[in-house]
Parts: sequence; structure tokens; C-alpha cells
Amino acid sequence: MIWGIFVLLTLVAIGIVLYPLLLSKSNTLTRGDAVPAILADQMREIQRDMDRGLISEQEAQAARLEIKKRILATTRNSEEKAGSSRNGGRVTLVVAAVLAPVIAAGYYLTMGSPEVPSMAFAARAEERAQTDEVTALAIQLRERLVSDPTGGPSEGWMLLGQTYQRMGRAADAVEAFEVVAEREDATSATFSMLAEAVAVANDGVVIPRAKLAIDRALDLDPSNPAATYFESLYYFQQEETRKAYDLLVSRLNQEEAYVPWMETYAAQINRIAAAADLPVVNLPSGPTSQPGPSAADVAAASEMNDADRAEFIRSMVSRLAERLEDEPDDLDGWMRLANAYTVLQEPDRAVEAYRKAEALLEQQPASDPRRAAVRAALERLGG
Amino acid sequence: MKRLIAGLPFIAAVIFGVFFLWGLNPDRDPNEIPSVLISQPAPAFDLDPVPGLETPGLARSDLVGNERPVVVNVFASWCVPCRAEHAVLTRFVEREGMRLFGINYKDKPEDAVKWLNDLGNPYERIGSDLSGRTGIEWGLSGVPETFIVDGDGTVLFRYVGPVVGPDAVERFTQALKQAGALPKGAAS
Amino acid sequence: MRQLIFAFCIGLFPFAANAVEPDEMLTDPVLEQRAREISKDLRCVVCQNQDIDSSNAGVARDLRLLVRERLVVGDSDAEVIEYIRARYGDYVLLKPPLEPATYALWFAPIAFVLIGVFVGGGLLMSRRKQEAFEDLGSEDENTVSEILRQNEAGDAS
Amino acid sequence: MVPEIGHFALALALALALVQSVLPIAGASRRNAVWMKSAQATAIGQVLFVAIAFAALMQAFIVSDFTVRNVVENSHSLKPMLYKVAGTWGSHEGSLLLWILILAVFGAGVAWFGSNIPAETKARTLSVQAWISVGFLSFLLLTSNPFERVFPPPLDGNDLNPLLQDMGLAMHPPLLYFGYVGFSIVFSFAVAALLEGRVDPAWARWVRPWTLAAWVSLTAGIALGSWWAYYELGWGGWWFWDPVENVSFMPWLLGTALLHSAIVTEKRDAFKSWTILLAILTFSLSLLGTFIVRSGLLTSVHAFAVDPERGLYILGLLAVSIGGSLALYAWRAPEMEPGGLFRPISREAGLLVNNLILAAATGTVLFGTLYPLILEAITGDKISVGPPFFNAAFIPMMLALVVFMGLGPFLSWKRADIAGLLDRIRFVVVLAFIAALAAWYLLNGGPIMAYLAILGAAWLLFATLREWALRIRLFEVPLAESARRARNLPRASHGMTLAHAGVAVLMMGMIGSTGWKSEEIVFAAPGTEVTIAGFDITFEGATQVQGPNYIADRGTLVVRRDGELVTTLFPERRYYPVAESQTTESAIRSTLAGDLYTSIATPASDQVNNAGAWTLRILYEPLVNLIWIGSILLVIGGCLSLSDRRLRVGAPRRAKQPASDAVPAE
Repeated sequence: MIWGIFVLLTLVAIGIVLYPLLLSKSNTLTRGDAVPAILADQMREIQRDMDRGLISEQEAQAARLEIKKRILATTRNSEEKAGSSRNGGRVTLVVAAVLAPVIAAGYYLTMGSPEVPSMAFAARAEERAQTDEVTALAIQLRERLVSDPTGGPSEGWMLLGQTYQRMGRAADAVEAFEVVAEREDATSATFSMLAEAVAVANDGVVIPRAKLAIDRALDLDPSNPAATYFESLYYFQQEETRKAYDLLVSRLNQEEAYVPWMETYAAQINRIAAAADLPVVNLPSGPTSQPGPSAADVAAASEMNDADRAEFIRSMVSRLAERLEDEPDDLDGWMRLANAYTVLQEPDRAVEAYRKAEALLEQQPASDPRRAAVRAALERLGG
Repeated sequence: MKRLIAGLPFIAAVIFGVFFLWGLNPDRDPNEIPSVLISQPAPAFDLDPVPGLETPGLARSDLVGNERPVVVNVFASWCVPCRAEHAVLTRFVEREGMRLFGINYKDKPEDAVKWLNDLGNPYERIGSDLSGRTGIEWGLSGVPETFIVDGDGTVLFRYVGPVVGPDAVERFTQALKQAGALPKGAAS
Repeated sequence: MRQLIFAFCIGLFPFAANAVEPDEMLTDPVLEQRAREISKDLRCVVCQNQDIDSSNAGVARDLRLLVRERLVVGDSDAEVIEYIRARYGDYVLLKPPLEPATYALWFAPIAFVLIGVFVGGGLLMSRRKQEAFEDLGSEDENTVSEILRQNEAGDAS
Repeated sequence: MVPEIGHFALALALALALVQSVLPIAGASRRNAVWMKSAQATAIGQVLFVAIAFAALMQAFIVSDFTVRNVVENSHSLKPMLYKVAGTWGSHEGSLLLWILILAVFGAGVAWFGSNIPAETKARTLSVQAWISVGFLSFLLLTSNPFERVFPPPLDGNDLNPLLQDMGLAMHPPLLYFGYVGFSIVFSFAVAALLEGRVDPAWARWVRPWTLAAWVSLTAGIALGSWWAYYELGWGGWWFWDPVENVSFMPWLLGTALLHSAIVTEKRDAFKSWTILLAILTFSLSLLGTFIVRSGLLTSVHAFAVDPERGLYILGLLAVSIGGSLALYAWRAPEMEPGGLFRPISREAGLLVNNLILAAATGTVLFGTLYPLILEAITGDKISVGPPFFNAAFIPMMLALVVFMGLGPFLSWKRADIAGLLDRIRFVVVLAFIAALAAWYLLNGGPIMAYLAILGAAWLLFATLREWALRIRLFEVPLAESARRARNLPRASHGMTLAHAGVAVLMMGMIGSTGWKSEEIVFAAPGTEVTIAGFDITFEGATQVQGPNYIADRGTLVVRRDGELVTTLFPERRYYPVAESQTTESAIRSTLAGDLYTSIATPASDQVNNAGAWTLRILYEPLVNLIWIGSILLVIGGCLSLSDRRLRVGAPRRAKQPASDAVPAE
């Protein structure tokens, strides 16, 4: 379709260039024709002015004389050149008619994006509805967590924080993560997400408060890639470029196989490298989609725009579910999924997920607090 | 003569063109406002501390008689670029031994206190300029601005806008070194 | 377009203010009038090309207050302007002072007018000689009237 | 898909422009009729393709297609439809596309309507026009592509600046561009004439309608911009001598000079090289304006993002077009024969003075606008050149101009009869003085300059009317005869009368609103009363109202005079959350005698604010509407001249009928 229109436009352009070939040869207007017409009009104008009494007979006479002289001059001038008009050069015209579309097509093929579809705002209602839904869900989730007398499950707060973060409401995300950060069950990821949210809330600056969270995150898990990422960002902002660079590169080198966050790492390393004239890194191309939101996804989310974030949120729950299909032994994963479904008000699925978690908990010591949590949840859900 | 007159517009156009080319120099900021303070004594002022902070207030007398030049930074919690700059200034204080004084410009004290608690407080002294009058004395055109003041109270350098990014930091570092504001043997 | 800069000002300064406000004004109408006039000649340093009298920026308000303060103390208009200039330099004066650096600016209009007088006068003098009336020869006269006749239809309406 | 069609159409337009920039002019020098004729088709083809591109961009704005980066950055789904449409030219890229569209429209206009222009002249002119097209199309495509795509698209746009969400401003750029860019074709005519080495009365006649069309649009555009500033910015000013205003004003001043000097060229075959120079310089100043607005060269309040690469590209275009044309001028102009002779007191001399004053005024504005840059380049000092300078330098020149404006139409060509002239204007001079003295007596105060200006405006108005009365012999012959004479006058003559009278009216508006403006600024709580210019205004409080994409504080002001209700005004202060900016919507009671102008704001001081008070700014601007009325008169006058039949003297048909001595019936 689009190429058909391009062809049509091109044909029109070719037709336009070739059009003079259709014209008759003789009707070229020359100066000798055009100028006296105007001068004659001026003669009439003088007559009219005289009739109106605006100029005297003597003035009119002088003016007429001037114009007559001009008419004579024009006639003589054009007589000299008359008759030399040619009608050749048709080949040139054809060449131009061919060349013009070639230039246009050459430009367009390098600069155009014919593959990108148009998307009118009105046609994207579904996309919007999903975003609105996420917003509504976040509100519901928050209400439930706040009204929970036990302060709400940490997983719920984490989910809320991540949702806020992806909605671009970093300050709210900080609040949510901080609830968990003060609890016993805070993990390394809790702190690295908190650090990210704090940084995003402060225009991307890793302020001391964020640095504290990073330190905690690395204490709990020195291999947390998101924490290292933000630690590096901190040093980068402190103008300690070399340190920032080395941190990222050494963490990258610890991995043997491809993991998705490497893309983010590589991008940041190369940014630093460009600023500080250091060698760039090239990632071996790996699988492009790995299930589950990883820490680096979170890091990447900070560089996303709002729309990307919205997309990210929507897919989060389903990605988690998909991942758990492949990794059915992830206890915390099932807990988180169950919680998410609870919030999404899909009790059946929530129950199902809690059952999976319950099964896995069989292998855990009886004192594991998660047992109680799952039992309580199942009771609430009537499962 | 006639030819000369006919050529005048062309010559004028070329002259204007040269000025335009100069004006397009990317290093030139048409919004930059020159300072009259450079090489002049720092203005007289005496500011109270920010209520709720333990950091003492700032007056002109604090800028005089120091063995090394000191840095005066005008900041405010409502100023977005100040956050980014804060980290850089903190580093200069912690790592390079720069002495930093602050003027808290038209800021609510409680906001300023919270801001400094969040970000840390690298300032030796902070004067609270609630009315903005001291800002005018310094010829302030926006926040943040950073000055280097010599031991005898002469303003040596002024930086308009946040000292953020390699170019700005480089310029600022150069100015600090030139002024001798960093202790000898300091790192970097 | 001017207001785009306001947005900029609001970003830079905490309190989105307005142009002159009643609480800034002096009770003495003569002094107030002088203050307004002075304010119109002072440039708001954050809002490009705007005088402090109409600027909404916070610093413009501070400057307006300062101008009035100086007037109350008894400064002359020139002294007030000098006071501000001492802090912000020539840049704040919307009416550049007459000094060597601005001679070219201030004398340019006069120079332009003088050039005009010179060129115009020269032209008028050179063109004033009386034109000789030379009638066309009869042959030319015929050519012309033939052409005129051909073109008569062109516009007859 | 649609944006891609637009993009491709632009590429085709560039290709056609390339053909048009070479073939016709080569045809003109080699006398090849086919090549020359190709200009007409390509010129019309160009406008077709650029219009397709423009329509494609507009469609993207209308449906909020956020796969187009330009739409994302300058629109929002919630924006009212009208401003979505206006968003098409709200950005640098879109406005440049509009610029190019208008460029193509003028080229096509000459191709379509210029049937009375000889083929050679037309071919050269259109080729030169195509050079400009090639320059700007390549600029657009290489540095500022309006059809850049984003995929996946963001959910919503970043909004257009709320200040631009205003009818006046939405229409202001297209009109202004029509003026700016319209002078391009005059420029092309001038360069073609230089290449051809000939300028004559016929040339002036061919150029005149285009000059007029451009001038009328520019006049309307500037007036509309000024009007917008007046009611949108909230303090009742209408001209600020901002660099951006200046760069649109300079082509207007020179364009006005060109309009007048071309008359001399047309009537008397004189001022030829001067007219050519004006034609080149007028468009050069338009280009300069484009450059300044888009390069960030000067500190100005301009809407376009600054990009040094773009600045360099436009400077390159400027160097080629302005430098090239002026070099050509320096080379060819001295060879032009001087035109007819005239006496120091004659219509020619009057127009010469008019031109010199306008040129000096343009030079002053140009110099004042660029002086800070020049000084900074030379000494590094930064200074400001503001309204006080421009007022001091510009106003006296304009007053001198007004004197000659009144005088000029009385003068006859070649040499005027001084005694007769004095006889005719004596009465007018006396009347003007009486008017000024009456104003002095009645108004009792105000600046001396204002009275001088009143004298000037009165002189101009009376002189213009007197001259018109003379033409139709008003009161000398029966009224019916006068009416017949008025009908028979060429439209251009009425046009001149209207335009000159418009200037007088405009001046009165300016004088009234600057010299006798009154102002009250108060903190108002509900119930506060303010008295200004005979109006008693009661503030009844403010409420918050929700607009389509803004929240506003709306004040209610009841206006009474002598106890009787006059009107109720609702000034607003709007906050646009998406764009995070505020606008002032003043409420104005407009009458011919003056505007009661009100605006509302939140007080700067928290203390006052917390006490529930608002800052009310109430102005009375006497006669301010005369500024717009005068501008409208100027525009109507221009349009009348444009409709003059003489501008369309057709191509000669070889007359078959015998010559007749009869005066053609009119």
C-alpha cells in the first residue's frame, strides 16, 4: 500500500518534469511582447489622470514622451535578440525526470522509516486502559497494605514500590521500599531498589541516602548487579570515573554466561568510556529474552520513558508467572506471584500460587515465618 | 565611486556574517551574565545561621583573613540543579580539602535543614539569606552560583550555574588551583 | 513568547511572584512614580530583555524593593541606578550609558540620518537639471503608435 | 504510513526544486523554451508535494499520532482540537515546513498568475526561488526532520506550550511567515533582474503585487502578535522591542520602503538600483530573522530549541543567499542606467526622503538589536539595549517620516508647484495645530513628546483626507460628481489613502495608550472596590475552575459607572499541569474610547496570600483599540491596492480591431 502511494507520487513527479514536452512550441512570451503592454497601460493611465485634472496637459505630454522613449528602447532591445529561441534539450528534460525521483528515493531509503506504522491516539484505547488499570491496581494495593493491621506483607510493599517506580512516581516508590527496608526480611534487592528509587527521585543523583542503601544491599549480597550498577553511578557522579568503570567491568567479568542485565552494564560502561576515553566493551550476543524481572531490568527501567515503563509493569506479573513455570522451585517467586494475584483480585490464581508455595515450604523448617504467612493468606482467600 | 557604493552592502553583510559566526561559537552562552565582582572586594553582609542547623552563620568577616582562599556557594533546597552540584562540592571538601561556605538563598529553614540532612552538610558556615538581599549584594542572577574569595576578601572567581559535568568541574578545579584554594599536597 | 521566560524564572526562583505588587509600593506617589520609572530602565537579570517593573521573577521583586528603599533613604534617580549597576554591571541598564563602548550605538542613528541626508541631497542635486524635451522623429512616432494600438486590447475594460 | 508519505513527498519536493534550480535558468541563458517552461510545472509540483507533507504532519497532529516525534514533543491528546492543528507549526520543524510551504506557494503563484511576465524573466525568477527552496528543504530534511519517528510510541505527548494555546498566537506565525517569506519572490525577481542586467517600469509592475501581498501579511502578522502580547501577557503592553519582535519589524520597515521605491521605478524608471537593493535586503532581513530565532544567537524569548548545528546551517544559507545576491548587486548594479530626472520638490523627492528615513530607522533597529553581540565580540563586555534606546532613537525618525507622509501625496511627479502645494496644505497645518492645542488644553498634562506625536498624527490624518478630497474635488463640484470621481479613482489610490490614514489612527492609539494609561494595583479581598478612569470596580472574589487541560483561578469583577452596571469581567490565572506552566488570561472591556484591562494573580508575599487576598491589576488604556483598527486599515489599504486592475495588465493579445482614440471606459 505505502509503496504503491510512493510509486504514484513518483509518477506524478516524473510527469511534472516532463510536462513542458506537451506544451506547444510557439507561445513563449518575450519582453518585446510583455513590456509594451504595461507601458501602453501607463499611457492610458496618464490620459485618465489628465481627465481627472490631476496633471496638466504639459505634464502629461512630458510623461507620454518618456514612456514612448521606453517603448522604443524595449522594441529595439528585443528586436536584437528576437528569433533566437530554441526548442531543443528534450533529452535533458527526460534525464532530469529520471534523476529527480532517484535523488528522492535515494534520500528516503536512507532516512525514511517506511516500516513504522501510524498509530492514532484514538486507536490506542486498549493500551491506555491497561495503564489506567495498573494505576488503579497500585491504588488498591496501597490501600490494602496500609489498612493491614500487621503492616502488610513485605512482598506487597515491594510490588507496590516497583509499580510506583515504573509509573515514574519515584518518591512514592521510596516510601514503599522503605517500609520493607526497616523490616527483618529486607533483602539485598530491597536495598538496591530503594537506592534506585531514591536516586530517581533526586533527578538521577545518587545522594548519600541512596549510597547508604547501596552499601546495605552489597553487604547482604555482594553479587547484586543492580547495587553495583548504582554504586558505579555514584562514583561516576563523584567524578571518579575510573573507579566507576572498573566496578562495572569487574562485575561484568564475574559472569560466565550471558545475563540480560549485561546490556545495561555495557551501555553504561560505554558511556563512561566515551566520557573518560577508556576502552569500550562488546557483549557477546546472547539470548535476548530471559524470563523474570532481574535487577538489571530494574536498572534499565530507570532509563525508560513512561510508556516503556507502563509496558514493563503490565508484563511484570505475567513474566513472573512464566518464569515460575520454568523454575517451579522458587519459593519467594510463588509468594510474590500469589500476592500479585491477590492484589489483581484473581483469588483462584492466587490460591493456586500459594498452594505451590505451600508445597515448597514443606521442605523448609517448621519455624519458617513464611509458612504462617501462606496459611494466613490461604485462609483469607478461603482456599 | 559608484562601484564602491554598490559594494558597501556586501561588505556590511560580510562584517555582520563574521559576527554571527563568532556568535554561534558553542562555548558562548548568550544568557551568561558578567560579574562586576571579579577582583573586587566581596560585598559586606552578615547573615544569621539557618535555624535548626548547628552550622554557624556567615558574614563577610568570615571570608577575610583565611590562610587560603575559600569558596562561597549560594544554594537552596528548591533549586533542582543544586542537588547535583552538592555531591561535587562535597567531594571537593572531603577529598581536596576545599573550604566551603554557604549562603542559603530564599529558602525555608525547615526545607534547608531537611535537604542538608538528606544530602549531607559540607558547609563550614551557612548564612540564611531569607530576604534575598545578600544575593543582590553578590550580584546573584540565579541559583546555584559559586564564588572563590581570596584571603583578603577579594572575589577571584565566579561560577554561574551548577558545577556539574566534566567541563564545569574542570573549569572550577582550574580556578581553585589558580587561586590556591586547595591545600598543598592534597589529592588529585 | 515573552512568557516562556517566566516559566524559566519560576524554575530558578522559589516564589512565583508578579510584576509590581501593592505591598511594594511607596505611599508617597511622587517617589513611587520615580521608582516605577527607574524600574523600567533596569533589566531583570534572569528574565532576558525584560525590565524589573514588569518581571515576575523573585529577584526582580527584590530589586524593586531595593530601588524603593534607596529612594526613601534619599538617593537621586542616578544614585539608585548607580547602586544597582555597581552590583550587576552595565548589563542591567536597558538604556546603555553613553560611554566609549556605546558611542557607536548612540551615534549610529544620527549617522544613519546624516548618511541619508548626504545621499539624498546628493541625488537631488544631481537629478535636478532640466530635462530636454526632444520629440521623437515621425518614424519612431509611428512605431510607437503601432505598438500602442496592438496593446490597446490588452486592458480595455 | 501517513507521516512516511509526507516524508517522501518532501524528498520529491527537494528533487523537483533541484530540477527547477538548474533547468529554467539554463534555458533562459541558452534561450531554450522547453527548459524555461519546465519552471512552471515544477513550481506547481513543489507546492503540491510540500502541501502533501504539510497535510501529513497536520494529520499526525490531529489524530495525535505519537509515533511522530514532533507530535510527541509538541502536542497532547487532551489539547483542544484547534491547538492540535496549530501545533503543526508550533515547533521549529513544523514552522520551518510551513515556511517552505509558503515559499513554494509564492513560487507557484508566480508560475500560475504571472502570465504577463516574459518567459525569460519568469524562468530566472523561479530558478532563484528554487535555490532558496533547495537550501531550506535540505536544511529541513538534514537537520530538522519533522517526520522523525518514535517506536514504540509513548502513551501521550508533552503538550504544546499553553501560551501558544491561543487563537491570536495560533494564527500569528502563518501570517508573519506569509509576509517574511513572501518577500522571497521579490528577492528572486531582483536577483533575476540583476542576472538579466535590466530593471524597468515593467519589472516594477510585475513585482508590485507580490510585494503588496507580502507586506499586507507581514503587517497583519505583526499586528496580531502585538495584539496577542497585549491581552495575553497581563500588563497591557503591546510592543517590547524584543529581538524577535525587532527581526519581524525590520523587514516590515524595509518592505514599506520597497513598496514606495518600486512606485518610482514603475512610474519614472528611477531608483532602479535602490529598489533592487531594497528587494534583496528586505528578504535578507527576513532570513536574518529566521536565523536569529532559530540559532539562539541573541538572548531572546524565543520558542525554538537551540542547536548550534542548525545555526551554522542557516548561517551557511545566509552567506550563500545574502552574500551571493549582494555580491551580484555590487557587480551588476553600477551598470544600470540612471532613470528620469526630477526636481528637489517632487513626488520622487518625497518618496526618496521616505525611503531614506525608513532605511535609517531599519538600520537603527538592526544596529540596536545586534549591538550587544557586536560589542561582546569586540570587547567581551555585555550590555543591554532595551526599549529606552529604541524609543529615543526610533520615535523622532518616525515623527519626521509622518511629516513627509502627509506631504508626499500632494506632490506631483518630476516637479511640484511649491506655491500651489503651500496653498493646499496651509489649512491642514493649521487644523493639526489646533488639534494638538485642543488636546493640550483638554488633557492638561502628559509628556511633551506625546503632544508632538498628536500634532504629527493629526497632520497626517488631515493631510491624507485633504489629499483625497482634492482628488475627488469634494465640495468643489456637486457631491454626485465627487462620488463618481471617487468610484473612478484607481483602487491603489484609495489603498494609499486608507493605509496612510491607518498610520495616523495607529499613532493615536499608541499615544493614547502610552501617554494616558492609568493603572491601579491592589490586594483585593472579596468586596474590595477600585476606582479607575470613572469606573467603580468591585472584586467579588475568586473561584477555582477546571478547564479542559488547565485549572484556573477566576476572579469576578463587577464594573459600574455612576452606579450603573457596565459589565462583569472574569480575569483568570491558569495553571497547566502537564506543561507545568501558568498563563494570565486578562479580561478586557473594550470600547473605542479605551480598554478597561483587568488581570488577577496570586500575591507574591505568602502573608498576603494566606490572608485570602489576590493581586488585582487594573489598567485603563485609552484609545488602545485604535492600534488594531489602524493596523486593519493598513491591511485593507494594502488589499485594495493589491486588487487594483492595473496590476493584472494581461499579456498582449495581438489587437485585431483598429486603434481607437477613445479613453477606455472605466
